[in-house]
Amino acid sequence: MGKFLPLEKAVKNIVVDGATIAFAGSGGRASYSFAYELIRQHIQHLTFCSAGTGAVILDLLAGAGVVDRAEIAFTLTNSRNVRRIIEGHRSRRLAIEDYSNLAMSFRFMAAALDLPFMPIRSLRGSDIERRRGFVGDHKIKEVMSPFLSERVALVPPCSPDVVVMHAQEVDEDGNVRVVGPVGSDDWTLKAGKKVIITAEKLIDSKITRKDPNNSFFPGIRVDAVVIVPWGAHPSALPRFYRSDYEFLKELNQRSDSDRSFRKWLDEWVYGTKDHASYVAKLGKTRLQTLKSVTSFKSG
Amino acid sequence: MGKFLPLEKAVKNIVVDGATIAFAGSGGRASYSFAYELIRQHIQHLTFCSAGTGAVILDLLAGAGVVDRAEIAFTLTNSRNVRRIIEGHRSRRLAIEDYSNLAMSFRFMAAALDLPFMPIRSLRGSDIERRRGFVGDHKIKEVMSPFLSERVALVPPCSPDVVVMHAQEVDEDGNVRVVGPVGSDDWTLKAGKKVIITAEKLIDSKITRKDPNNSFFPGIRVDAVVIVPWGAHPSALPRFYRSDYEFLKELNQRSDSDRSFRKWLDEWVYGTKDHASYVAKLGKTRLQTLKSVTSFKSG
Amino acid sequence: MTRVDYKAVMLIAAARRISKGNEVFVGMGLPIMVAMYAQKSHATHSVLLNEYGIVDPMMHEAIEVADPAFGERSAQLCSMIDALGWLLRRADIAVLGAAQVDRYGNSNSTVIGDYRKPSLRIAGSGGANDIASLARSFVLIMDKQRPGKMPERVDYLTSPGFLDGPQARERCGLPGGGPEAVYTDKAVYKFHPVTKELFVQSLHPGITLADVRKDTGWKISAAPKLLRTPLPTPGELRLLRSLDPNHVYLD
Amino acid sequence: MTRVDYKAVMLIAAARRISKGNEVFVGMGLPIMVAMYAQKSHATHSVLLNEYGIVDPMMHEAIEVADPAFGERSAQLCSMIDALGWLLRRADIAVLGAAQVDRYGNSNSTVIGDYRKPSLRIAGSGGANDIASLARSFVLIMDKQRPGKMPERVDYLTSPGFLDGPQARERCGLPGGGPEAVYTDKAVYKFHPVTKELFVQSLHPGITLADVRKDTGWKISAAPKLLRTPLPTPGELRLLRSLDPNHVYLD
Repeated sequence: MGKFLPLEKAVKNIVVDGATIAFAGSGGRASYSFAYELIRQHIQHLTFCSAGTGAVILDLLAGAGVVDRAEIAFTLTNSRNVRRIIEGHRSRRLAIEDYSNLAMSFRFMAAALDLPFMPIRSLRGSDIERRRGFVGDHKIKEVMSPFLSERVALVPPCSPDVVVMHAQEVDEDGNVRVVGPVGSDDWTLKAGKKVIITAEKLIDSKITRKDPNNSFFPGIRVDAVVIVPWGAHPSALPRFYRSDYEFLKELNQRSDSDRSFRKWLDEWVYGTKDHASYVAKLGKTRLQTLKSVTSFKSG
Repeated sequence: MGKFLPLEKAVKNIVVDGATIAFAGSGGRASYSFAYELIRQHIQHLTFCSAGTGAVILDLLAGAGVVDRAEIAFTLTNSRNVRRIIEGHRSRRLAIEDYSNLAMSFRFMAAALDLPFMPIRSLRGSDIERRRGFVGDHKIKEVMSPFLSERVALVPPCSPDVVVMHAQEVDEDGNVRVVGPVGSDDWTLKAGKKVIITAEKLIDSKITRKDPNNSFFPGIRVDAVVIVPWGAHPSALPRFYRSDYEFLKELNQRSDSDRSFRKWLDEWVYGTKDHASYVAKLGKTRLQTLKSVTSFKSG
Repeated sequence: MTRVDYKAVMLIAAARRISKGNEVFVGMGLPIMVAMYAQKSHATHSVLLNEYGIVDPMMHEAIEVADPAFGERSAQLCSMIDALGWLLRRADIAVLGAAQVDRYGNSNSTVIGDYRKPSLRIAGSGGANDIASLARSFVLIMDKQRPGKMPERVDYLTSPGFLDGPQARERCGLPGGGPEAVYTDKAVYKFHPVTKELFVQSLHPGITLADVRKDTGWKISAAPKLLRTPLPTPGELRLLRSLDPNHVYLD
Repeated sequence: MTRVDYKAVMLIAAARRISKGNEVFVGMGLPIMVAMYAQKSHATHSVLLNEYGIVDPMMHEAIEVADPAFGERSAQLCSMIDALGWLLRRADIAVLGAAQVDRYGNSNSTVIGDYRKPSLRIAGSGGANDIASLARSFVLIMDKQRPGKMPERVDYLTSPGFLDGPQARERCGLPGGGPEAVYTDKAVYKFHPVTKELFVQSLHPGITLADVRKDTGWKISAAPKLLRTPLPTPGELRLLRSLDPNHVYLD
């Protein structure tokens, strides 16, 4: 159980200013609790990498000044903090390198498998290929295939210093179990130099070992585990709770100016000393309405 | 249920002489029933491709004259038919192109993802790289990485015409569920131009859809399904039966000459008109002793 | 005379492209409504797929794009690489949303204006570039066709159509077949088989060719026999609206 | 005086390389006995991994290599690509079997004799080439050391040791650290840090340097302080044998 830490320690011990970070979590499972703690600790200059996950978290972290670079496939049309920065042409506050979801997935795969690159058949002919940001020349390269004479695009590995994901269950050895859509969460986790799991529930490894086909990620490659009830709120966590759309809507509305977003942060992040206080502030009535009915099988 | 066929039809409709074939099935799950039917129908000149699966099946099929080429990572030290052919220098009866398990896995992955090649960091410096068989020049190529100036080995895609696997469960839409070690079964299946599943048990799709994280392979990419009880015998099928070591031992002993192996085939394959007759010949007592106790969770 | 629900006209017109038993790879947003509607009306046994690895979800009503409830009762939850790299290539048709579409069917969902100093940051590719590059065939959905949304050249080429014209996709080695139609809230557009240029095939009820040309950044051609997009029947509209009771995608 | 069980001497000597908490990537066959023995004796909390994607199996006795019971009560069953491509690179040590080992620790598990007209077809690489290429460090186990099994150059180089000597792995871009020892039923061999040549470090009880040299295809050096491999204690032997009650690997 040596890798079990409080959230505060997990951030303090593992995340340094200037690190690259990815938030896995395709079917909900986004570790908002970890993102809030990054904000509380005033972590800065992170590069945010993503293959289809964490768009709202990016908006939060960019707005809070935690992230200033992103290697991603998308933001959201209603990413108000991101838009305010980009459309205000403050590229020093947030620089984006655009890829596609498959390209970022392949970049994580290449990193996990220690490969020098992955060939890819998309990207060609697009402005994703032509326009270069802070990754520059290394963004996408080309090679002539020695098998058939054809030009092939190659993307470089992307290995985040830290990858974080919220999981439904983790056992005492750190083995991770999830339910719901998975996207590129597996390759995102495998690409991480350090992997941190925040988990809703601690389970007995006897349960894991009865059904090893169902383990999503092995404990031997998890560097830190934090048990955080409601750790994915306001995202959904299948079998536990649904998305808190009201909360997300309010967050979005209050992200319409630096000043108003700062007040939201004061209230919900700086104003709560840890995730338990945040959950207490949400209140029992609200939490009760979020508990979900799901068709996903339990255990 | 249009893709549900009898075993005889599945072979007749899908496998043609000269095709390439792979048998997925890492944790048992080897479709011996399908291999026997290939022998019964006197299919010839198949190329056998494998990433770590089906070594005994290769020995059977090579001995029976069904397979005459193999792109594989290994045979078994006690592959008596293979050894008799190779050590007798009858390379026209069986030609082998040696790869490694990771290389064959990457070749299947490249085929599944329609990539022109996969980079690989093993193979270099070995006789696997130097010695070329029937795949020749295209076996492994090299390229200078445009990211860092380093030479990188590349392996080409391998897309078998037919991939076969025995599964514990399949639903009426052809969705496949398995239990036990999986090796490269997923990529082997995805690489197939046609996929045939022999399955121990038909289940209701309501069960599958309660737990879609547990579906191993989607029915929309399955071309034919055959329900074949004891379809993996003599290999194991976790949750159903264990390996029949006595049977395998007898098969191995009787593979010590062309003549003796031919007699074994006459008795067990040509002498049984289908898999049900084969199972009947095994007898209830024997089958009873093979039913297994397992720690793997059911359902 | 009642007001025409042009969004419905567009969605239902696009849904007609989908046939029984089709595998439909859906992009994020409105495309989901197109595929769901097709499945519930005429395209029985059609199967939805998306980039998050959701295979054949059994959806009865529209939900937010990122909601994991999407995956409930699906046949399989596979990986994004499986979905975009493997399943997509053999799907019958893909449906994509776009914020800008140009003369050659290239689409933009990244920025409006200069990339370095944009007036609007939209979203980015997500899987759209991969889908447009790799799908056998795809159609584009663009709501709210207005001046500037169909320029001669998109401000940022997120997802390839026919790029600069004939043979350009082949020169780039893009394996997919390219776009086959664009559906907006004013018209249906197809591509000329030789020039690969967009032309107007069908005008929605009450829309004139002049209305459409006002929005396009080049002199767009029209089919010799210009069609009129059928007005959805009350039954069709009822079905469409019943699929989005919470107004996630429809007003 | 009782007969020495040289196979046990070899396995137990190799097991000593494994420490508490180590992640041990095991090749097929005898390496499993080495790792299991280490885990049950001194290397508590060590974790076994294999190329079929079995992570931390809780094995109490040896079973056939391909038996899926191997995966029972494991922590995870992942894919072969995960295992060989990802887990392997960060494992502490790998253990591989071999049929032939040469001067530079290259090993052969494919054919004996001419590749095109071999006298013996053995097995092939399986994952051995990948493990020898990629593992941080690995050791080789070779049972039944006899003349011909340690030639100057292997008949077929299945799995790379130091290839032709110093810097050769680096020239080929092999990322793993290469072999660090060879354990046979006669002796323990290590590699000279500069020349990368195999030398005799320790002789098993009753074995002479002459015995060993008789088997080697070149004039093999010996450590200046040649050691004597310890004879396993009765307790050690009992533990080893208890792990293979069905004589899958031991006589």
